[in-house]
Amino acid sequence: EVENADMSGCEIAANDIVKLTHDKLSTEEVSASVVCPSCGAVSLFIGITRNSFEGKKVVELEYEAYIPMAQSEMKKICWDVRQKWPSVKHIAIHHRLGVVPVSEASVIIAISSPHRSESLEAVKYCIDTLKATVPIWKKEIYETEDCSWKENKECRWAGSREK
Amino acid sequence: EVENADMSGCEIAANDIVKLTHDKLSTEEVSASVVCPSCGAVSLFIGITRNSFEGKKVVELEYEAYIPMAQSEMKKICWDVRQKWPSVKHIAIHHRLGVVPVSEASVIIAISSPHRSESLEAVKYCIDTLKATVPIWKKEIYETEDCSWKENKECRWAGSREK
Amino acid sequence: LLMTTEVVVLYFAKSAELAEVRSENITVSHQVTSLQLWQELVSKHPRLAAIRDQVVLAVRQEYVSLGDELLILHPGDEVAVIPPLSGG
Amino acid sequence: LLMTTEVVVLYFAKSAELAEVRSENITVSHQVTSLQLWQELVSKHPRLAAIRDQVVLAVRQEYVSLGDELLILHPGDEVAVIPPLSGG
Repeated sequence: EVENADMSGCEIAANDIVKLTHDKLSTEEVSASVVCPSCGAVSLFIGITRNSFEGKKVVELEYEAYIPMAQSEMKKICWDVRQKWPSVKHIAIHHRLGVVPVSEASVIIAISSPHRSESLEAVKYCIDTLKATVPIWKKEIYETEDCSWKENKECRWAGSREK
Repeated sequence: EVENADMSGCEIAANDIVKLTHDKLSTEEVSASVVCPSCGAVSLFIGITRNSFEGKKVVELEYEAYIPMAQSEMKKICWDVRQKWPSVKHIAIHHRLGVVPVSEASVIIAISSPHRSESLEAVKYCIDTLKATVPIWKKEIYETEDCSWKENKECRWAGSREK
Repeated sequence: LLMTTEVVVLYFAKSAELAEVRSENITVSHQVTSLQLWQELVSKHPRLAAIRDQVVLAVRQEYVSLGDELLILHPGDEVAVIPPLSGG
Repeated sequence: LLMTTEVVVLYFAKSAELAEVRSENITVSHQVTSLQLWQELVSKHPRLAAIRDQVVLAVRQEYVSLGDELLILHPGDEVAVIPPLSGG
């Protein structure tokens, strides 16, 4: 365990929380799970389902995951964050599965650190890397009743049209 | 009004919310106030009162503000964000005043945008600029019963020791 | 003597729609390149050919590109077909 | 003939502790540099001299550094003493 002077007074061990769930995500819950008395900063990113794609109206989205591998890839991201920003204290990544209505959260990432720049940078790294490496898929269902599997441009084996 | 293709379908006008309050801040409330169906991203920063400073145990913190000028400086920050990141949709900045117990939020900033990089960058800009320009002061009260007015290193007229 | 082994294949997203199955057991040779393994899957489910250029495999939950990499497969190993990701 | 005007001075944080007042009305000349205005405040509250190098003023809610900048003050204008900020 690396001791950090800024962590003085925080008795809770550094903690990685990764969660895949069919339930509605709670910003308050994810945020509260990373608060600790030695951390002056919590940064969050919330991914929200949008109402349109290329002019087509999206009615809802459906997510599926290769669950055990997704969890293991999310834990790898946490590990990477701790190598890059050793002062980061707690990391929570919650991803929703199944149907997600428009304007609801599909993913919430929260990270605490003694000072703000680490948590801000680490949250950006987490969401960028999650899109590139975690085996989760999103199908958009349109008003016209057709649907389409999406491809993250961050995924290196996605079609070149999207690069 | 600049029209943006990504904003199609969002009937709510772009909105700046700045708030100074003696009440406890709510992450859920601030986050919900910037959600809109055309925005795929909400980024948040939460500033939390820490339990120690240079080895001294902090019992509580007390904030005071030059309220009308603080509001006007917070609105200037919102204006700057809209010049720098025109696709940003909603901006909410809540700052708490009076006594803030350890582990509670002193400031919450939430920004929504169609894509994530704008809201992530804009949140970082907001908190960096708030620390440098908004007339708010924090007094730390220590276990030893002495206290100290803090100085943000971002404030250009702060003492050189802190630079 | 070519040893064979039975592995579990999982299909996700578009690959599950094309293969019309989410999980199946198949028998393949114990030593096989990732490209040969993919070709085995396409021979069972020809419609998978449509995603040849936008797919990777996962073997025991680790990503493997289609190519010459030699895989040593054990009974019960999990192989997954991974179309372009779209989480987040 | 030197015109004078009455303005409101607000003190915050450490400056309020040093001046032992949060708000007061003072009469100063209608045209004054920001440094002269500060010196006026120090002459009323000598302990303020301690923060001379870490302070700016705000006049009508806009920041003004201590220096040669000439201020035109009107009756009732708000002047504030602004020690180093520590919000956030």
